[in-house]
Formats: sequence, C-alpha cells, structure tokens
Amino acid sequence: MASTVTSAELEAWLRAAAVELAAHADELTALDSAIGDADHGTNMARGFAAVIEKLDAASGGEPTVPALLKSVGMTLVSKVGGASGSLYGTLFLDMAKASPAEDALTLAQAADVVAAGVAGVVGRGHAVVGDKTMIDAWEPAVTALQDAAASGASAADAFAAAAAAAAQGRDATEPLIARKGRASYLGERSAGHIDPGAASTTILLDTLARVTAESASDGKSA
Amino acid sequence: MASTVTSAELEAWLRAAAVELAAHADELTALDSAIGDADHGTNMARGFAAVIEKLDAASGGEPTVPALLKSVGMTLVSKVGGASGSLYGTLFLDMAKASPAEDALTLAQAADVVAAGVAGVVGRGHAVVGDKTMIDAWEPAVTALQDAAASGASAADAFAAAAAAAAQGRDATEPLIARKGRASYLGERSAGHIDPGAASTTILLDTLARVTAESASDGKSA
Amino acid sequence: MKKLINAPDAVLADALRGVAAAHPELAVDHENRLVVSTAPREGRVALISGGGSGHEPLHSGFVGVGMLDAACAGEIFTSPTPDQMLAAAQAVDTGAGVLFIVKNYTGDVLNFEMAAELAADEGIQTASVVVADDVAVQDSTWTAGRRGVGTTVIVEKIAGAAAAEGKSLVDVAAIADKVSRAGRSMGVALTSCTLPAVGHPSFDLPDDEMEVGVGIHGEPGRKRVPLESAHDIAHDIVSAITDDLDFTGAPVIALLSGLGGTPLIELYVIYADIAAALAERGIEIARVLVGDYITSLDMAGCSLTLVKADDELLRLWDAPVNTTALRWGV
Amino acid sequence: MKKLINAPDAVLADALRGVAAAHPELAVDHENRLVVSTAPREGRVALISGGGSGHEPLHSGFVGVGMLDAACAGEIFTSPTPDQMLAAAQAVDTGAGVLFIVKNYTGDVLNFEMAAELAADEGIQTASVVVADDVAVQDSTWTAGRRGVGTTVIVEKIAGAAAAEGKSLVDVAAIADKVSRAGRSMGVALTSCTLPAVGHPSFDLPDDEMEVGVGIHGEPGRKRVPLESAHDIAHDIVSAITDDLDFTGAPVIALLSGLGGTPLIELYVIYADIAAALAERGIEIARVLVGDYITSLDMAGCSLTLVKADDELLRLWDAPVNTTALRWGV
Ligand SMILES: Nc1ncnc2c1ncn2[C@@H]1O[C@H](COP(=O)(O)OP(=O)(O)O)[C@@H](O)[C@H]1O
Ligand SMILES: Nc1ncnc2c1ncn2[C@@H]1O[C@H](COP(=O)(O)OP(=O)(O)O)[C@@H](O)[C@H]1O
Ligand SMILES: [Mg+2]
Ligand SMILES: [Mg+2]
Ligand SMILES: [Mg+2]
Ligand SMILES: [Mg+2]
Repeated sequence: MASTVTSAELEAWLRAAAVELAAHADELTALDSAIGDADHGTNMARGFAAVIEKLDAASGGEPTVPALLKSVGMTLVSKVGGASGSLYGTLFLDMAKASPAEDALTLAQAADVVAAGVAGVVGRGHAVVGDKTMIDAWEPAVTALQDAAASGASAADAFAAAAAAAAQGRDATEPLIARKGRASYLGERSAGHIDPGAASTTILLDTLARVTAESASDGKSA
Repeated sequence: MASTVTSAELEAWLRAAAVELAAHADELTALDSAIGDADHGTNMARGFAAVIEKLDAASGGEPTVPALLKSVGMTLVSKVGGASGSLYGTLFLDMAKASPAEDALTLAQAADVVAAGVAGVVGRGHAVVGDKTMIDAWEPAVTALQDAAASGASAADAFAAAAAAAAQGRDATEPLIARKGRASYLGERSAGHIDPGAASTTILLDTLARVTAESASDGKSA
Repeated sequence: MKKLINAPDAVLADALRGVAAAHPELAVDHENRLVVSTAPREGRVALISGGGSGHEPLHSGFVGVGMLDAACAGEIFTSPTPDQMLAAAQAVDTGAGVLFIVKNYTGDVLNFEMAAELAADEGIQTASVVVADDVAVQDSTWTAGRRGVGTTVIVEKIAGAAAAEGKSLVDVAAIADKVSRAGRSMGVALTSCTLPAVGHPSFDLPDDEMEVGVGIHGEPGRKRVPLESAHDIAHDIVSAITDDLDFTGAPVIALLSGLGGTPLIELYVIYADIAAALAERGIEIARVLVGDYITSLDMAGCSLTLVKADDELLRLWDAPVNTTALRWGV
Repeated sequence: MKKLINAPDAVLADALRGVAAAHPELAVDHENRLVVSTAPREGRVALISGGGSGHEPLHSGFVGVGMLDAACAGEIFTSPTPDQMLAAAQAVDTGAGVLFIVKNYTGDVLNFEMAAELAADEGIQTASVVVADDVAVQDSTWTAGRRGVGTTVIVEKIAGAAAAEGKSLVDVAAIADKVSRAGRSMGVALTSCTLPAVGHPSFDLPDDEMEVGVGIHGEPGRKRVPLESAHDIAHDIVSAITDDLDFTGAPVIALLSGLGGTPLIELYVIYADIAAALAERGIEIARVLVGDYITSLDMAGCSLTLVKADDELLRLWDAPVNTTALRWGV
C-alpha cells in the first residue's frame, strides 16, 4: 500500500488532468457564464495544454517533485491569465517551495505541500471558506488529506478522501453569495450557482485520486 | 358627366392619397426592402403627411390649381428626400408650371398638365419605360389619360383608365432588371420584384380615380 | 429591435441634439438639420456634404477645420432635401463658392442638383463632385452607376485641405474629382441593419452566410456565400478592388471601416489579412485608417476603400484636420 | 456566431498583427502580446496598463504620446499574465519607475501584483492604481469591490499627461489615484456579447429586456428590466451615478462609450438625454467624449463615466495626446 507520491505519478496526474479539463471545458465555462465571464474552461484548458507541451518538451530524466511543480506553476502563471492563472499558479509555485528536493514525497509531506500551496492561494486572494471560491473546495480537501495522512491511509485513499471533500465543498458553494472574484459583483444574484474554480479544483483532485489509485493497482498487479 | 377637375377635387385627392399612402406604407417599404433601402413607404407617408399639414394650415379660399400643385411640390421636395422626393416634387412643380392659373382644369388641360409633370420627372431622372421606375407607371398612365380626354371621356373614367394603365405598368416592372435608381445596383437580382415607385404612383392614380368618381356621383345625386 | 432611441421618427432630431450637446464647437441648425463648422472660413471655398443618416460619423463627424464646412443630415437612409442644402450653402458661402460632395445615389444626386439650381438663383456659385466607388456594382452609363461609399471620407479630407490652402472652387473641385476617380471600395455584411422605422432587419441573412458587396443601405451585393474566415474575406474584397483598378506603383490611402455593429478587435483581425493580401500584390499602403468611418446603422461587417494617391494628395491628407471623427496636426 | 475572425483562439494574435500593420508608429511584441509606444520617454515615468482583450480600443488604442507607454493584451476577457507585464516594464522603464493602471478585477489585480513582485526582483520600481468605478456593484471591503470601467480611460489620459510633464512616480500615481477616486460609471446592455471561444451569447436577454448595470465582460448588473427609451435609460444611469457621488460644483469630464455593437447615431441620441439629465441636476460638463472607448466585444449598449475634475485635471486632460484612439494638440 503506497503512501508516497512520485514525480512520475504527479506527471501522470497532470497529463490526465489536462485531458479532463479539456473534456470539461464547456461545463466550466458554462458555470462561469452564469456568475462570471465565461472563460474559466477555456483558461484552464489552455493552461494545462501548455503544461503538457512543457512536459513533452522537457528532456532528460524525471525532474524532482519541486522542479516539476515549479515548472507547472510558472506555466500556469504565464499561460492562464485571469484570477485562476495567478491563483493556480501560486498554488503550484508555493507547493514547489514547500516541497523537499526529492523524486517522491511521503503522503505526510504531500499533505503539507498541498497545504502550503493552498495557504499561498489564500495569501494572494484573501478568500476564506464561504466566499464561494476555489478555496471552498481546497480547504476541506487539505483537511481531509492531512487527516488521512495522519491516520496512515494509502495515497490513493487519501486523495480520494480529499477529492470527496472538495466535491462537497464545491457543491456547498451553490447557495452561497460570492464575496470574492468576479461573481461577487452579482451580490445576491450569485446564489444558486456552483463556483467554477471550486469545480475545476474538484476535477484536479478527482483526477489525482484516480491516477494514484490506478498506479497503486498497477503496483499491486505488477 | 364632369370632364373638369377642380382644385377642391385635387385637394380631396391629396387628402385621400395621404391616407392611402400611410395605409400602404409598410407594403411600399417592403417592396423597397427587396430591391432598395426600405424607406419608400416611410418617405411617401412622411411627405404626404406634411402636405396635409400644409393644406390644413392654409388660410383663405381655395387656391388656384397651379398654386395648390406648387405648394405640394415644394412640400414634397423639402420633406420627402431621397430619389422620390425630388422626382415627385418635380412632378408637382412641373405640373404647376404647365397649369393655367384657374380653379379648375378641363380634362384635356389636366392630361397636358400631368404629361408636363411626367416630362419633368424624365428630364430629372432620365429614366425611360422599361428602366423599372415610377416612369413605367406614369408613361402609360399619361397615354391613357390623353386618349381618354381625346375621346371625350368623363374625368372619373379618364383617371380610372390612367390608374389601370399605371397598375399594368407597375406589374410589368416585376420581371425587369432595373437600370435606374437604387435597384439598378442589384443588376439581375432586381428582377422578380415590383418597383416601389411604380407602386406608389399607382396608389396616387387609383385614389385620384376614386375621388373623381365619388365627386361625380356626388354631383349626380346632388 | 433593440436600439437606444426614443421613437423611430425622433432618431435624427435626437441625434442632432446629442451632437450639439457633445460638441459645442459645432453649430447645429435643428430646423434645417445642418451641422456647421464655427471655424473661420475667411474668403475660401466652402465644402458641403450630406446624405441619409445612419452612416455616422459620416458626414457630421467630418465637419470642422480642414474638412467639411457643413453637413446636411437626411432622414435615416434618405437623401437630405434641396432646401437643407441651400440653407447650408447660404450659411457657409464666403463668395468663393461651394463644393457639394455627393455620394452617387439617385436621391442624393437629384437633390444636390436641385440645390445647385436654387443656389444659382441666390447667386451662390457651386460645383459638385459625385463619388461612385463601390466595385460591387457593375459600372455602366445605362444605369445609376456605382454607389458612393468610403472614398467620400477621403475626398472630404483632401478637398478640405485644398480649400484650407485657399485654392479656387475649380481647383478644389478638380482635386476632389481626382480623388474620387482614384478610389475603389467593397463591403461585406455579416448581418443586416435594422431601420428604426421598420423595426426588423432589412434582409434575412442566415446564420452561416454573408453578403459580399453589400451596400451601406443594406442593398444586396454581388453574391451571398457561406460565412468565410477573415483571411478569405480579405482576399475576396482586395481582389475585387484591385481587379477593378491597378493600385501598384503609387502610394495608397486605405480606409477599413466597420459597418456599425462590428467591434474594433475584429477590424484589426481582418486588417492583418488585408495588409498581407495587399503586400502580396505589391501594393504600398502609405496611410491607413481602421475604425468606424462610414457605417450602416447596426450592420455587422466592414468595407475596404483604397485610393491611389501621389505626393500632392498625401501632403493634403497629412494637413491638419480637427473634426469630431478625424483629427491630427492640431 | 458571426465574426470577422479566422479561429477563436487566433483572435488576439491576429488582431495584434492588424494593429502592427495599421500603425507602424507602434511597436508590437507578438511573443509577449504587448503594444509599446516608440515615442521617446527620456527619463520620465512610464505608464503601463493592460487587461483582457475584447474592450478595444482599451488599452492598445491609448498607447502613444501623452498616454500609455505600453499595453499588455490578455486573452479575450482574461487578464494578461505577470510575465507579459514584466516584459512591458522592462521595455519601457527609464529608471524613473513604472505606473501600473489596473482595472479592479481579481485576475488583473493579482497578476499585476505578481508582476510588481517580479519587477521589484529586477530592480524596477513600480506603483499601481486600481480603478474601481462601476456603481452597479455594491462597494464593500468584504468583496472584490467594484469593477473598473470607463474611468480607466480618463486615468490613462491624465496620468499620461502628468508623466509627460516629468512628474515623479509618486506624483503621477497620486494624480492617477485622484482621478480614479473621482470617477463613477454605469453601463446598460441591450444584447449580450459573444465570446469567440464560446460561440453563443454569454447570457440570454429577451428581445424586450435590457440589463442595467452590466459589466464589460457580460457580468449581470443591478437588474433586468423591460427595454426603456433612451430618455429613461439616460435618467436611470445618471441617477445611479450621481446618487453615488455628488458631481455638482466642479467641472466634470464625461465619457459616453458604446459597448461595441451600438452605432454612433444611437450614442448621440442617448447623449442628448444624458446631457439634459445632467443639466437638470446642475452638473457642468466641461469635457466630453462620445464613441467607442471601452467596449465589450459585440455587445449593444453603452456606458457612462463621469469624473469630477478641477483646473489641474482639466489642464492635464487638454495636454497633447497622440494615440490611435485619442488624439489632439499634435
Ligand atoms: N480571491 C479569490 N480567491 C480564491 N479564488 C478566487 C478568487 N477570485 C476568484 N477565484 C476563483 O477563480 C475562479 C474564476 O477563474 P477564471 O474564470 O479563470 O478567472 P476570471 O475570474 O479572471 O475570469 C472563480 O470561480 C473562483 O473560484
Ligand atoms: N432615375 C429615376 N427616374 C425615375 N424614378 C426613379 C429614378 N430613380 C428612382 N426612381 C424611383 O424612386 C423610387 C425609390 O424611391 P425612394 O425609396 O423613396 O428613394 P431612395 O431610392 O432614394 O431610397 C424607385 O422605386 C423608383 O420608382
Ligand atoms: Mg472567468
Ligand atoms: Mg428607398
Ligand atoms: Mg432612401
Ligand atoms: Mg476572465
């Protein structure tokens, strides 16, 4: 039962996430149409396509975890734009900063790294849970991840728990009145819609859970 | 059997024509949409509304025929605009010039007056029959009117013949390729549509026939 | 119909009130529907243009120093009337005479003709230049000829500069005529326009089609074809224009105008392809304007105008101009 | 969707090619999506703005003498990125520092913040002014605050004039901030805009309704109501703006901008009513622009901006400016 995450797994995650985000781009944009400016799906798809390009272009061996995360963060910052570009960019850049220069992280380290990334997002965007942003998905995900790591769960189970918590957080944004980001301009009219950034967060974590589960079963079957 | 036309009859005609043109404005504009710029109905309705205003404002007794025609011509020139404004304006101004300074015209005089007006339109617009313009209605109407006058017909019958000839001329514009006016820009695509100016000409002559017929029967019954 | 208006038949009067409110440096004659420059004319030739409304900024946006002295505003898409033009001539004539700049539409031509007769009666000398530059229309002496479109803007600018230099009416008219003959235009509509008084689009254009060679009053063009890319549209209209007149070997003034409902970003997109198509043909663009200069109410689309110039015309083009829609050097 | 484009994801790159082709006096960095002024800067403070594309002429149309030194173009409706902004700062900094003019959207604010950090790392001094003038949005320190709209144009013009006078970064930033605080805006949409990448309107607006207080990205506004006359719309937006800030007793700079799909004639129609509504309230309009200055792709509608000025701000407003979308005195 693997309780580590390797950079190879992270790379597999990013590649799978790019596919998922492209597949869900219209859905994310539709959410952003309702309470934003109809570009979140396009932004995320464009950003992650650039991440894949960067991965494909990278020569040499597997990078360390922080090198990989930093490269992703830089790419997102320079290719996504909008609020999500700087926020997802900050997430990855701050995860990179918190990560030991290794090829793999223990689950406990991974939990701390994600927590550091999310703290970076909060530091930049000043959102708290209940503001109807991606933080509503990330905060419970971090808690679930840290709890799972502390209880000795496998990486796959831990990320599954994080993804489930994110999904709950995402759904919980629906009735909320936005206090941050573009949706806040709507005041009460923002209620009744799911936050697009919380939805893309959940896609990222769902994919991470799936990829680590696949990798765990590959490991077992191998 | 009246074979004169009085300025009172002409005024009754103009008032009735204003009503008819307003009622048919959308129809004329629809014709102008197909091969022009969708304003002929609005132009004619606006112009004749201004004529009525002018008639209403006129104090004193019945004007002479040329004074009435000139006032109408001036009003059309200054209120209609577009091709039809200068052409219908010229029609009335040149009819006024050709008209003896009387309160009534004999039918023969009336035929000559209309012919002079139409000659003025031709002089200004250089259209010949077959160019798909109002001339396609006016020319046969003038011929019919002159024939009727020569054969001693009543005014009502003569104008009815003129209106019928105009209607025929109007219908004959449908297959033609326009060579004058805005419709000429369409080349072959102008075929298959009735010319709006030929249609408004027919409305004017129809109304004149109706008004002189009513006035004749009023005269009989009186 | 969704428009910022009060009533269909009040559009023109209201718009003139707006022009007056926004531009105190212009004199607006509401009765005669004239926009008149208050800049001094000092014995020089005066320029008057006008036409149906709905093509803004043409013509009122080009009234001012170095361009028009007065613009006569007709009803939407309807030529103004001779009495308006006469009033304009009376307002701006200094004794040096008046040039009428006329777009080649039967209504405009006939009304300016009547105005010239009236002006002559009043002792005002006039000359006229008729712009007929739309290559979408077959040229022929048997018909009304070509429509007048974008070249009008360039005629107004260059003739305005010539008048400002104190040239005689004959000379100003000759320069205007030279520009007029050297200009060619072609437009493309992605949507119809909607006249306020009509309330629905003037023509039906399916969602996947466009009208190539459309007129600025929504007159049908050369053909209706499936919607093309900016690149293909650019090549189409450049070909149509350059097939009609050889634009190589001389500096060219280009005008890419939106038709009223197309945003600037799209004009720049297609201008990139137009510039490339012109370069391919060895045509040298010496001056260029991109924006809304001659529009067709809310129509989506654009029109391209090229004028074959020379050093003299470029010098006059570059001369100072100060109007609400075109300004430089002052 | 009917647009003059080649492909939804090529719009920005193509438009920048068009800007480069049309305006040789501007330097376009296609890699970094920058439009940079080639006019000399001579040791003075440099001004940079930027934002999502689709609001043209904002910001690239305001690059040039007396206004912006560089504009960073984001994807359609998406803030540009910090590396673009850093590249712009590196291109225009003379050592006197750079002012970032930022519209108050989370994306723009965060990306310019990151850019300021990167610039500091490179030894470039920056200051930022954030414009948040849209009265349609409730102001609050608990939210993202108000959106930044039309006042941005006026900040760019006046700060540009201050920089041209050789004022220090602190002083230019202070003037920019003063203008920003003195400005209020409100917009009305008659139709939605359509993003090229989306292909259908961002929101549904029935044929007989309008969105009052719409954002320039199609963000819903204060309320959706039956379509009103220009007169009533004018009174609505003037009330909303003047209820928020007292504009009496000082000269006011007014900007009436079309949103991209509304023709100029309609802007003049409603400006007549706006001018009347302002006069009724005793507000003195000292300067006014009517036209497309800050747009929302092909949206039909308009936005009104008022800035409370004083003699100093009017003097800076009147200073020479030479950009593709605003030009006078030169
Ligand atoms: N201050 C903030 N803190 C955290 N997340 C935010 C903040 N502002 C916006 N977001 C997130 O960004 C998402 C919008 O991203 P996107 O649409 O790509 O950018 P933009 O709003 O600039 O168009 C929102 O759904 C929300 O989750
Ligand atoms: N040269 C001409 N001679 C005679 N009639 C003409 C000529 N040109 C146009 N017309 C008439 O004018 C009509 C159009 O009038 P209208 O639509 O009011 O003016 P415009 O064409 O300026 O919009 C045409 O249908 C045609 O009958
Ligand atoms: Mg968004
Ligand atoms: Mg017509
Ligand atoms: Mg007309
Ligand atoms: Mg965005």
